[in-house]
Amino acid sequence: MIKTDLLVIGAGPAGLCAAVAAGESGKDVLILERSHTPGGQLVKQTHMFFGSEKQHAATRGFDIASILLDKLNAMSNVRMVTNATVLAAYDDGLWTADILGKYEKIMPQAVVCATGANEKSLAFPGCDLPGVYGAGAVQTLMNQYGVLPAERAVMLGAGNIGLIVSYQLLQAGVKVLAVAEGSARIGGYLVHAAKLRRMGVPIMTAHTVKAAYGKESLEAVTLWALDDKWQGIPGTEITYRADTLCVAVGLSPLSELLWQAGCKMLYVPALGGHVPYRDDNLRTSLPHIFVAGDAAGVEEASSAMVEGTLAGLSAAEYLNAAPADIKERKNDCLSQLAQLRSGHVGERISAGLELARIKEAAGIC
Amino acid sequence: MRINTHPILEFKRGAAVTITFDGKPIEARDNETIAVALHAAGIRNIGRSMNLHRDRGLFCAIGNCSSCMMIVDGVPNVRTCLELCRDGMTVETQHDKGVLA
Amino acid sequence: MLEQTGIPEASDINGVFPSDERLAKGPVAVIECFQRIPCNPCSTACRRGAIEAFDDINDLPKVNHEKCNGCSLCVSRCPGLAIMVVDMTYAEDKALLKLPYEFAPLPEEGSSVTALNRAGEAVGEALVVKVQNTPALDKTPLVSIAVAKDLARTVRNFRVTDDTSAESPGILRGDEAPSPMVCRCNDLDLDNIRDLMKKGFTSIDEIKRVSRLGMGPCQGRNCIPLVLGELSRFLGKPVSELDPGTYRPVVKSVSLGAVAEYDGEALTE
Amino acid sequence: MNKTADIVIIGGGVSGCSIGYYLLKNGAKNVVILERDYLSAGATGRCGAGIRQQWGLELNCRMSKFSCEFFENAVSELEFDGDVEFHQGGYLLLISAEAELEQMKKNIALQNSLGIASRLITLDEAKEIVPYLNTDNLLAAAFHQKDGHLNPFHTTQAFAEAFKRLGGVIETRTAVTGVTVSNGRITGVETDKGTIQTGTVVNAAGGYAQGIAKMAGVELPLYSERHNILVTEPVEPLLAPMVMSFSLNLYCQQSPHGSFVMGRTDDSQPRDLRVSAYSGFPELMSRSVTGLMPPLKNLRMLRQWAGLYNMSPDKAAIYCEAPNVSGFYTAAGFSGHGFMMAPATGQSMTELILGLTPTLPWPKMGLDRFETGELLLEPSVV
Repeated sequence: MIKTDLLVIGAGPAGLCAAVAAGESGKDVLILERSHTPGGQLVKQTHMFFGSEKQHAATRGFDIASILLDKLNAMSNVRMVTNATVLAAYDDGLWTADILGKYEKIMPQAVVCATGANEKSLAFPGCDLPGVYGAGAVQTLMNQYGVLPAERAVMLGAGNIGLIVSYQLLQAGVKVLAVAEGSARIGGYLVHAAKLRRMGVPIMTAHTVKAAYGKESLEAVTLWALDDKWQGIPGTEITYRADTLCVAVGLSPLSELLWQAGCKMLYVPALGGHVPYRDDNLRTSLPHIFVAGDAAGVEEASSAMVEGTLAGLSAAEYLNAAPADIKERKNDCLSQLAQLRSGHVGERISAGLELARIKEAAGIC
Repeated sequence: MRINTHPILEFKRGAAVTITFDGKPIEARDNETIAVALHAAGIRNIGRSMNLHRDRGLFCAIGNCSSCMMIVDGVPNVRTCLELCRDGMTVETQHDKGVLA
Repeated sequence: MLEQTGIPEASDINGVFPSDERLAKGPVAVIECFQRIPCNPCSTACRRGAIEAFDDINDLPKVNHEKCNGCSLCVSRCPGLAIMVVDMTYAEDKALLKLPYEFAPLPEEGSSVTALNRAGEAVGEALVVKVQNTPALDKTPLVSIAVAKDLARTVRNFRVTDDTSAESPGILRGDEAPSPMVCRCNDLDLDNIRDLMKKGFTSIDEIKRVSRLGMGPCQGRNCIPLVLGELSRFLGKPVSELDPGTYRPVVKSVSLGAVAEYDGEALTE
Repeated sequence: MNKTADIVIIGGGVSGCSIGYYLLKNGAKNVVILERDYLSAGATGRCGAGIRQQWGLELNCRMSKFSCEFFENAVSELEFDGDVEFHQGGYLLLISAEAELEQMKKNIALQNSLGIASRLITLDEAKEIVPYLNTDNLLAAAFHQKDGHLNPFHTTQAFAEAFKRLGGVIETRTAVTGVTVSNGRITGVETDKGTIQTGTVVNAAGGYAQGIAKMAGVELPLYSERHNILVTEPVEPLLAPMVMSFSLNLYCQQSPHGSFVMGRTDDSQPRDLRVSAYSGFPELMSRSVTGLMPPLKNLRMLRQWAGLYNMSPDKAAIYCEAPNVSGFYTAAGFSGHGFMMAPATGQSMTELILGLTPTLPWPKMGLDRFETGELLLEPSVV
């Protein structure tokens, strides 16, 4: 049995920031990461981040991961273990984990759940053929391991992930034949779209995949246009000779552990799926469990980092180890988040977050 | 195929190891997963589905799905997107639900 | 339209280009940022205050073209690679475009490349005048290319290699489309799921129990959201009103051997 | 929803659906099953779904033999358009103490006299059935080939579809909120979707049977206990029988799908209707089962859950009409064996309610036994 003041689940942008913020309080922090490398999706991001200086804007994702890890490694009270998957949360307050192949039980005083998100699937004929990947999988292959998926790719989804991974495919030397987006408008940042478009990659809005074909692995992809009821229009089919099809149709929060722990949950489309109710301090309906990053609602990594810091501070406060300037620091986080969410993409997220917010007066706790 | 030149990234390749895939030796690195090493060798069809025996390949790459399960050193249902390569490791395509030794 | 194609309209470009008078005075930054997003490194990068400080992090950059001297410090700081420097005074008939370029290989100085417009189409020749790739640029090299002056508002990219045989996608005929696979763990396709719904299994838990959907090693992460969507359409109810089923331990499969070896309640740390 | 019914069955588990089927088959009319969630949502859908005929009490042997023979023909009898996945790989009961061996010898003699072909086998014979069985702490085993296990959802579904085909009505997602009694007689059932007038209520609410009885003012000597269970990833066939050990308090089977399903009795478990997963279960279960069958060490656990055993004082079922409320019938207290007894439960309750000549020993299984002291103490239970 492992006893710790704070258990942070996930060493992505939110978890690392939470561990750093809480670690400054001097409390024992254990951060468990299921992958064999820390940093979460940050290590696969080759592009410079948006946001402002406080969120490391204009620094590349993998460099941000190094900065955060350096901070974390400098703290003797913060222990990080990779190859460590938290397996379950039980109603007696125990959590179990597979740590380096060993089954362990953990009794934490507080928990920050920063488990991130899962890529959404899309069901279409041939969607299970080898060569059809989640876009994140291709990012892992190329940017973490330096291996190409294959040679000729079609991307499904023109949200930020679809656009960024398409660009990264080009950078790695893969030909990107087309980006298809079901909705009538590009969902990701237009600057991402523009830099892809000027490389000659067509972005086809109101288009989706009709089917993927291949004998043993993907050989061809047929796209078709969608009408305003999202139905395919016969006669508009275009078939590409492609060996790679990336699915980037959104993320859903990885919230299984929060369900198991007994947090009150709700479904918010704008946040990607089921998320926990939380107050302004990112405390869930259970007083000792906090949430940050995509697990709290899918957003950009910049917001995840700020949320991580806020959740880490809140957890320290819960553990009676709040820094003297906690009020200022929390307010700073809140104002950063307000800024990051004030753009046109942010409006939808803000509305979604409002649904999931525990209003103290309403007494959802 | 491995990426040799990249405009942004430098790859820290691990030590060279050899794994065996369905009897054939495959060059791999000790800091990459089995599925990655197979991709680098151009092998993308790495399994069969349980009931319909449909071809399966890497899909999520981070242990969220069940698309990359193979027999590793005799143990079935190993997620090859998570398991790192070790020298001398035996990797086999799994054509059934898996046979426990 | 930019939001549909990713290609800015000529009017968009003209709207952010400086006046002809300013262009005639020398190099100047052009920022093609047409969307309010939370991002401000351009304004903090400029040491001359030529990019006005943002009130709101989502502000569109406003370049004071009179203060801007085209130093290009902001170009490699823009995460969206939306900035270039235009110098219409470079030569009698040539403009110099300083572009961010994040691809390998970088062009050779003095070589000739194909100039591309904002749709990636070849529009002419360009001469590579200068390639900067200092550590300060942090892997966003700046490539200065000389193009015909009348192309200064058209060219925004270039191609080093002479590749890209145009794709000729064909129309697919007589396609046999298998039912889409929904559950990879247990081989359940969309027809299977729809049949079950028609039979009256109209909740995730029921479908799970009768078909083993979501009960394989992926723990339902991939299939349950898909089936929630199907149920929502079938029942005419939003997903928020549907029960996603119970999330049971464990989130990742673990061998009985490893669990069996758990050494009791001994405190490891 | 129907405003009236001749008979209302509370509980859409395998027992309720079986009772409904047998009632209609024997001439009852206008029968409604009420289920607060969906069919099999309670203990039925959470159980190990084994069936054995190796019991120490004659009546248990007879009830389970009836049930087993029913299951063998369930698909055709119920005209089910599917498979109940009845796998008759036998029950291998492991014996690890002398007293247990003596008891088992008596049981087998009894079983054989009732036409159940169980037999005592040596450890070598046991290893022919499960070659990798660790026999270190074992003396012998008992085996009966015709025992086995089923798919509990499909089995319940088969009963439910047959019940509907015979004119029965099933209301799922309908919670009973009250049972009305007037002058000592049942008059109706209140639900969150309205009231049904009826003179007959059958309480087949499994773990919640005591609560339902209370609504009618009936006290039953029952309590519910949390039992844990886990399932593994599927693998190719490896284990034919249901393996059971009374000394280790465990059972373990491999379903035709390939996954292993295993459970273990643990006296520390709460009796407050909680069905949350227990943190201590995985290691206790894994230790016992891998000790007994070492190759399972490489098998991965996928999920754990819990369900309610509805326990009676002597761990045998209660089939009765309430002494103080006429028209209020109960089939409960199965103490972990409700699934396997379901066909017998349907037949027994039908005979009880419709006043038919008993063909099964249910008359001995009433409430009065707790007053007369004629308890049905079954020696062989997990």
